[in-house]
Amino acid sequence: MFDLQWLLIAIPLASGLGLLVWGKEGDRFGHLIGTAASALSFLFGVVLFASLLGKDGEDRSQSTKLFTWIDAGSFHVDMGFTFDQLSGLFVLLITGVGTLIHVYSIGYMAHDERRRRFFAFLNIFIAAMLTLVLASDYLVLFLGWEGVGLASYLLIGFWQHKDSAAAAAKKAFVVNRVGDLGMATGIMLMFSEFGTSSIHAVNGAITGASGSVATALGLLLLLGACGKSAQVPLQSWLLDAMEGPTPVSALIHAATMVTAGVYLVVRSHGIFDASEAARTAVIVVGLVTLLAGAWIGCAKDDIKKALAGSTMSQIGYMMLAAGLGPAGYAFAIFHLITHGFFKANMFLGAGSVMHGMDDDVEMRHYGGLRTFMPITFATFGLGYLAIIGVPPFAGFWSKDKIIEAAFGENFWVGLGALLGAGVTAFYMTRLMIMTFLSEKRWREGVHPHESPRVMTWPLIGLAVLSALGGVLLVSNWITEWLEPITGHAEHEELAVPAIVLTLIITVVVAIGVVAAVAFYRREPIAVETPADSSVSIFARAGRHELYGNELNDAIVVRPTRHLTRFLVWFDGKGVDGFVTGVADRLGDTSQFLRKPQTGYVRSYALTMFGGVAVLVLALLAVTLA
Amino acid sequence: MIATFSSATDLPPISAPDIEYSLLAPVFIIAGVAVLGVIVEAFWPRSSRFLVQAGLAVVGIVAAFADTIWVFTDLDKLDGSRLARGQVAAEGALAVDGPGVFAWGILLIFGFLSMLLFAERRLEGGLSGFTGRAADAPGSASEAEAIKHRVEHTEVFPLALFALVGMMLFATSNDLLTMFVALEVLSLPLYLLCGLARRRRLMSQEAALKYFLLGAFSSVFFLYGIALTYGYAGSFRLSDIDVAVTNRTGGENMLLAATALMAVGLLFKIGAVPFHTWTPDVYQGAPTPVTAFMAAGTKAAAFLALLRVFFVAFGGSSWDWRPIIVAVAIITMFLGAVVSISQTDVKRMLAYSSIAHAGFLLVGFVGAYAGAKDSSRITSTSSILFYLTVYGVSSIGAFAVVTLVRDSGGETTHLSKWAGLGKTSPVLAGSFALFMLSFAGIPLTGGFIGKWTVFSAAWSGGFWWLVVIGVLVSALAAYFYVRVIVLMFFTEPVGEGPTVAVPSVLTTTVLAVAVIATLGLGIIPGPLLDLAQHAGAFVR
Amino acid sequence: MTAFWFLAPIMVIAALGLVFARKAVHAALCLAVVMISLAVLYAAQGAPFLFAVQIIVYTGAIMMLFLFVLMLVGVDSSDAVKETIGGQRLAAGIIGLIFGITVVLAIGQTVSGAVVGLKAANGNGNPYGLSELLFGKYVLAFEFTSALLITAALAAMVLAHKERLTVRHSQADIAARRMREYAESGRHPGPLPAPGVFARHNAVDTPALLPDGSPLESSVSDSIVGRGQVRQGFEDDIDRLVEQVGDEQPRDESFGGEK
Amino acid sequence: MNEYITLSLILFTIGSVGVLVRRNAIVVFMCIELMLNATNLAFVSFSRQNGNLDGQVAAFFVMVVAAAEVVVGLSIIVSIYRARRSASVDEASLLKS
Amino acid sequence: MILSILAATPIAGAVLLALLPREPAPHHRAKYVALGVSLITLVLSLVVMAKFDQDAGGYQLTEKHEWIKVFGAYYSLGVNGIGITLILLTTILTPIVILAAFGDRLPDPKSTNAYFAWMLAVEGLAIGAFAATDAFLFYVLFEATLIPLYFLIGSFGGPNRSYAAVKFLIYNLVGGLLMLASIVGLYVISARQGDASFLLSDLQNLDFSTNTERLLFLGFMAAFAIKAPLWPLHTWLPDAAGQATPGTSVLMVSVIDKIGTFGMIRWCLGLFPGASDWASPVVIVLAVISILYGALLAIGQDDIRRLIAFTSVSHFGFIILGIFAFTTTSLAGSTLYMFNHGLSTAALFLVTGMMIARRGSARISDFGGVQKIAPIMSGVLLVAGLSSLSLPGLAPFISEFLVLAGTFTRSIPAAAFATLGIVLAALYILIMYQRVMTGPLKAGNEGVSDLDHREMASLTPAIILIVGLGFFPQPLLNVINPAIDEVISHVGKGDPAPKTPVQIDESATQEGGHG
Repeated sequence: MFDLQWLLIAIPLASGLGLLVWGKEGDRFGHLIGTAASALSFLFGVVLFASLLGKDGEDRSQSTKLFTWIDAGSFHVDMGFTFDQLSGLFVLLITGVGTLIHVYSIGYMAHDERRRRFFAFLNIFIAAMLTLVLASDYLVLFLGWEGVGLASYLLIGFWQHKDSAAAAAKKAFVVNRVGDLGMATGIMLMFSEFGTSSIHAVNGAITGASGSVATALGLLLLLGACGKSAQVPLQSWLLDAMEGPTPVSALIHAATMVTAGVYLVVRSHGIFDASEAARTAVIVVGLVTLLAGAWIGCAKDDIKKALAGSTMSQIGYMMLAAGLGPAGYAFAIFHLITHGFFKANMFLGAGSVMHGMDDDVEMRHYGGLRTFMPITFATFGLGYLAIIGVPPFAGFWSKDKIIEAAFGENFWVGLGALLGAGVTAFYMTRLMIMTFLSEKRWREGVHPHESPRVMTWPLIGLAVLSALGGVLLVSNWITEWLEPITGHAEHEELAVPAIVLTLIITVVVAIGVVAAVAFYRREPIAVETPADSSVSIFARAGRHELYGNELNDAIVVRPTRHLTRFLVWFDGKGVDGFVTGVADRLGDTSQFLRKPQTGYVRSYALTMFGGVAVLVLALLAVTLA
Repeated sequence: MIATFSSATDLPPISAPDIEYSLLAPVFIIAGVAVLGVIVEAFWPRSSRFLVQAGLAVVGIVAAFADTIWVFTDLDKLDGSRLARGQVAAEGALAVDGPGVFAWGILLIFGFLSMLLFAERRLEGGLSGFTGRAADAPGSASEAEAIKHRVEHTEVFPLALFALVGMMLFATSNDLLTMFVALEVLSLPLYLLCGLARRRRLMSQEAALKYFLLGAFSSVFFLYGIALTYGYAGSFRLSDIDVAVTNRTGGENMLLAATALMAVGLLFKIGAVPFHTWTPDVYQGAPTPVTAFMAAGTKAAAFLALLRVFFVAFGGSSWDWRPIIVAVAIITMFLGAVVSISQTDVKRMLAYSSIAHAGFLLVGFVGAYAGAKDSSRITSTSSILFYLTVYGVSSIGAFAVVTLVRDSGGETTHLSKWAGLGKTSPVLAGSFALFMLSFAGIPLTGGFIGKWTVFSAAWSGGFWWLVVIGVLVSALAAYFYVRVIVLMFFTEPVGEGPTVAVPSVLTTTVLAVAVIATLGLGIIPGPLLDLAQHAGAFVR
Repeated sequence: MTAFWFLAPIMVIAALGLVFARKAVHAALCLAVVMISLAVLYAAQGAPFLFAVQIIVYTGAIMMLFLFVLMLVGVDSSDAVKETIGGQRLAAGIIGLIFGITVVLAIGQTVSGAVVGLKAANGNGNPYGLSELLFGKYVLAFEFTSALLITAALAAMVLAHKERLTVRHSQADIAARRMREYAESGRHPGPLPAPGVFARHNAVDTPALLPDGSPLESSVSDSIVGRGQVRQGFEDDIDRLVEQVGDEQPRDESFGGEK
Repeated sequence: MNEYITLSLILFTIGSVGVLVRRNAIVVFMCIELMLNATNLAFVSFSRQNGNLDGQVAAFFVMVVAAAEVVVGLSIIVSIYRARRSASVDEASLLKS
Repeated sequence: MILSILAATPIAGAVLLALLPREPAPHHRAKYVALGVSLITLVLSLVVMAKFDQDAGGYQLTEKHEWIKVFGAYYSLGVNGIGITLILLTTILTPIVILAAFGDRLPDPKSTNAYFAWMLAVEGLAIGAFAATDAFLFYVLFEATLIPLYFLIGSFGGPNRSYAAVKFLIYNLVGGLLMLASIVGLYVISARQGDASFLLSDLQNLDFSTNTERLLFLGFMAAFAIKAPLWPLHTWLPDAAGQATPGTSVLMVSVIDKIGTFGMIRWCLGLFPGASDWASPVVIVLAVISILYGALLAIGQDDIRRLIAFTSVSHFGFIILGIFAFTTTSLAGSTLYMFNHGLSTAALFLVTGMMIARRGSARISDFGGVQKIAPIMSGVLLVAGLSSLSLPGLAPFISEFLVLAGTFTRSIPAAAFATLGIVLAALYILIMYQRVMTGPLKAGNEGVSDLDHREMASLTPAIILIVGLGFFPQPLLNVINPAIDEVISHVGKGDPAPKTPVQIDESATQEGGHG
């Protein structure tokens, strides 16, 4: 049966391509077919996962080779897939959350004339993402990796008529390409080092290679992961990506695609296990992003961007966890899954809010929506509780474990993670207050209303998952399940008992909540965004995404532009100018050499006579000399 | 023929010279037909004289050509250090050898094609392209009268035949005295023919004067070179000179000066820099059929003479003259190619192109690769023979096209008038383009194979760097050839554009032959190359 | 050798004269001097036949041809003082000097080997020796000089000879025609009156005056009338004359240079 | 012998300079004749030097050629004179560059 | 014999077209004749492909006749895996181009016959050049392709076409003539060592002195580097492509320029392995410069056609890099790249050509928001563009990755710098797409209609192949591999072995699934 795992990919792919080619006749059923394809894939995924559950520990990695993809020279890559504990979880997450979002989109995109194409792109995304997680070879993984990038590009820029959307899409793709640079170079390094890019083989053989190779590979893969998962320094695209339709933000830029970097690190655990330096780099990146994302989340008034900042931050947690090595891999994946539930939930909730608010994303225009959108409020609230880590909701379990593991690694790392938890509580509370709880601030003519059922059912489903996601940790199921892949880690003894740490975390979270309440309930929230000059320097920096774009501009974009301009000039005047210059000089020479042809026969004779003299002299001179 | 006589003083009788008539028949046929033409000129009625003269010339050339083929196939094979065929004939005056007879063949072909152009009468309303009465001042009343009476100079045919016989002699002369006489035999009629254009007569006369004065000037240098050679070697016979040169009997300076001065005369005829100055003016001013004849024929004959003198007589001192000739070749190629870029007159442009081609030919010449006994490698001689054939046919074709592009004032040779020719008459423009491409040395044309052969001869002679210079210059030269194509095909015509006269079967034949030969020698050059290789080396 | 040292300076001076003489005729005479001197040198060097040919053919025929053409072209023609091409003379002089010095130094002083002399070659007499070569070794060249001569003849014919295109009328024909015309149209059979004979000006551009004082148009050459060069300004004289005579004569309105 | 050759060379050089500086076509042509004569002197001298008559034959041929050349040349000059009323070689400069 | 027929068919078609009388207005006959001939050629090429034994290696379907005995030149044809791949590319692209060119508005409407005749001539000559196994024959055909292209650019291009045509011709002629010098040298050396022969197999047995080999190599390389075009010899390409019709550009960039890179493999590596090795550091540096330089310049272009031309400069850089890295992987990648680049550039040129024809301008800044009114066109442009930026899943990715991976084993810096090209590629394609297709509809673009059926029919095969070969390149690679192995073994530089080789555990990857 596992031989048929390619069907997981093939079903949405076929559906997506078919919908694209189908043409206008498909508009009526397109969304249904798309949703059905996703659901079918999910069902098949469940079946496969179930049968995996029924197997022994050793048999739980099921590989299949579909065909030889590339066999050229000494380079050999099979189009092969592996369904194992890790990818199984991902399959369920992707197809499960994906299907819910498909359903949601039926409603959300109902009035878009290009809905069929939207579903086609979603299906292609599902297929690519599944390729990414099922791949048994880094190059196949790269295929999926770029495939999700493409889908992301298409979906961010789905509303192409908006310049901002098109620009954001391009930016996302290009920044991702920078990450891909690392990924591609990493694969080349594998090939030159090991002669193969099979994930299994590389991770198995890494111990035999020199440490610098492992470090190099780790850093290169980390670069790739940074691009895809919007980690510092390649984080700038994610906030812009919110230009895409909200279901896209939920599925791609919250639940699944952006977590691919974490998946990559966990999948390449062999490499990271072999290099302390690479792991440290991962931790640093994760920690920095964690704090940066939280910071940005505090300052943004755009609900989707605030959530995006939060996403950055949460992925920072996952990265941090992944960087901790065997001690953290499982928790990274655990947090990834719970985050997938509650963040998708909240994004969809935000979409529902926007749906009711005529696509307004400015939280300062919201307020008091809880009465108008009760279901959205309720589900969003569950997500909220989950993300800030209120027991017993999903986020509590996963984040707690990560902070714990971080303290196990290094006190300062743990402290950073702890601080992040507090800030998370602050900005999420702020978001809740500004959106649902405070006085209403919307303008005339806006009639907030609850979304249709096709949109609220997925919200409810995800809310339930957000609330109950913690069950995966029951009796450490998730760690044990993943242990064959991530390896076993001895539990490190902390300076304080785990329960004390949990309490501390809870207290910090509470402080964050209280601070937000104190800050935003004290006085009414201004409808107009305060000018940059009137807010604190921290808020200003957060609004400007910590000046990441400006930094990119200064370091990369503008120099490139200047270089390009210079090269265009150089090509015209220098390279081509040399050629045309030679041609011009020849023309001048030609004109010059015409001159002696005066038409006077005597001057011709003079030339001849001169020639005679030269010839005679030369012959005599050359020979006699 | 020359009767022995015994005089009162008891001088020994002079024995009659031994002349191989059968071997020399082609030369005698042409000479005979030329003389016959003069007689016809005197006695045949004016009304049909033109046709008779033209027919006589063509028939004579065809007959001579047929005989040439027979002579060529019948040449004795000589066993020497390298393959050679033929023998020294006419008391040692002529060397009827492979290259020489091959040259006869191509000269006769050039002559044949040129005679067809000479005989073309469709273009000037039933009159030939030559002036009706050269003695009339241009623009005078008597000139108008001559036109009214439709008189024509039919002497051009015998004159051209004399020039042709001069060329044939020049190509096969085995002693310097005969070579000098042949040089004059070929030059004098051409001086004259240059001045006989029907249109733009002032220019034509000017061309004749320039050609004559400069030609005489150069031939004096040639002559002094002969004198010095004689002083050095004591003989005019090339083989005797060779012996003297090889033995180095002293008087080095005299030999070197002689070499230089002889080179002057020969380089003048082939139009090499710095003895090229006459070429553009004369090519432009002369009647176009004459230009065609001159461009193809003179160059071929002069090159054969150059090869013969320098390979046979001065072969022993080749290390002395080769550096100088290399310099001349480079300058010639370069100047010809560069100056033609800025030309605005088709005929002048073709003249500069002919200078550039002289340079390429000299590249093959300085290789001085004479071949080895058991190798079929291209030699300098065979490469030049092939190149001359291709160049000659193509340039006759090109000049034939020039005769057809006209406006009210006759041929319109200003390049700007040629704009858009490809649109109005694609066939004509296409064939001209083909000749241009052949000149540029684009593959699948004869010009390419020609370039290839001369370059390979140069490389065989050790001048690989000259080959590199050569190819770079040919790229340069290609520039102006493609410019003409641009003009004809890619440019909109100015005003009404040129009119293209409908030629008679004569010019059409010339064009067809030239096109077929240019293409054919590009695609299947094998047979002609084999012939050229078969010709072997010069006999001594 | 005496002859040489005597003649050589003369020849060089004459040659220089060829270069520097203003008048073409002087140049021609200088050349003749060189040629005749050369003939002597030929004789001195064992070439009696060439001596004769040089005098007879070269000096006698070729030089005369030159002079003849000079006369034809205008014997007085001389080069303008001003040089049209800038630097031509200077350059010619310099190159000439370089060339001359080079060859004189390189060749003129290095002719080596004993002089064999022509005793043996002229054993049977110089003409015999020459003819032996001419009709032996060089017979082909000799034969083909005929082509040169024919070409020369053709050249002269083509370039200088104007073939008559209309029938030539004999004197009798002309006389008969004139009388016929006189009979038919009354055209005067005799020659036209000469211009200016009876006028105060007897130049060709002044019409003759009839006895009645009126000018006779036909006395002026057609070409002068055509060029509008008929002498004017004498009408006033006639008017004055008429006034003086006091005789009213109708004037020919159509007369005048503007005609 | 050297002196004859030297004389010949001097005459030859003077002739060639004459060709360059004279403008009357006929005089230019006469200068060429001077050069021919100089050459003939060389032929005759070398003939004596070498002890064979080939040089004299050459001189003879040169005379014949010169005769023919003169006829042709003068005809051309005359015909140009007819058209332009000038025998200056500088006037004939329509064809250039 | 089949190869001769294959090459002769389009030539015969060209002659036929030239002889057909010119027609008034719609000129359908010439178009259909041309299309028919090109389709027949395609079928013939498939027959050739079928006859070709993939596993046998070496030159197959050979034929040999003496041509010019004195030169030792033979009419000698034969294909190996590389040659047949490129022949296939030629025969596939020509019908596509001809079909797409049905709608081209020519400066002189009477010249339709000539337009298509020249195209067929290009096809025939290109096939000949790819099949020639005699250096002289190759050279002749290589140079002869200049003429039809010269006329195609000069007669049928934009307003500045004659400048572009002359530049194209002279530039290429300079290279070609330098190669001629080398050809002459080969002859002389060959004749010195026995009977002259230009047969590839004979030439490979010649003994060269080191310097001679290097000089001869430089002559060949000059021609190919200009043709390919390698920085800094590239400036003719943007001008030519900027003026030519889209069909001409495709034939020029996708087919004829491939003769350059093809020539490097067959002739430079084949005849002068030592010299190629000697020159490889410099060539690799130039190739890397080409990659980055071409990409950066493409970013800076406002003319779409010039942009595509510069992307090609960049891509040719990859191809050349792969060739001179001397590994089986990179060389196979380069060969595949030639095929893939041909397809993707063809699609790009053709679809932008249709766009430009509708808009009447090639300036990117004149476009905007076209996606809204021409979604299919925009989709095709996107796919073509993505293939140009080597998106995985599309054909060029595989070849580009093979080139880079192969190069990496030979020179890490070269591969690293070259990899930067993939970021720049994303920039130039996406910036162009963004400015042309997205955003609000810009004034002046209202007349840009979507693709019609004919145009779709012409583009579909290219798109299908681009996508299909992205997932299933193996059929082509199977053909290419044996030839590549021969080339590399001839060069004598084996692949660098992996430092920590992994025994690929077949059972782990393959059998595990059946457990």
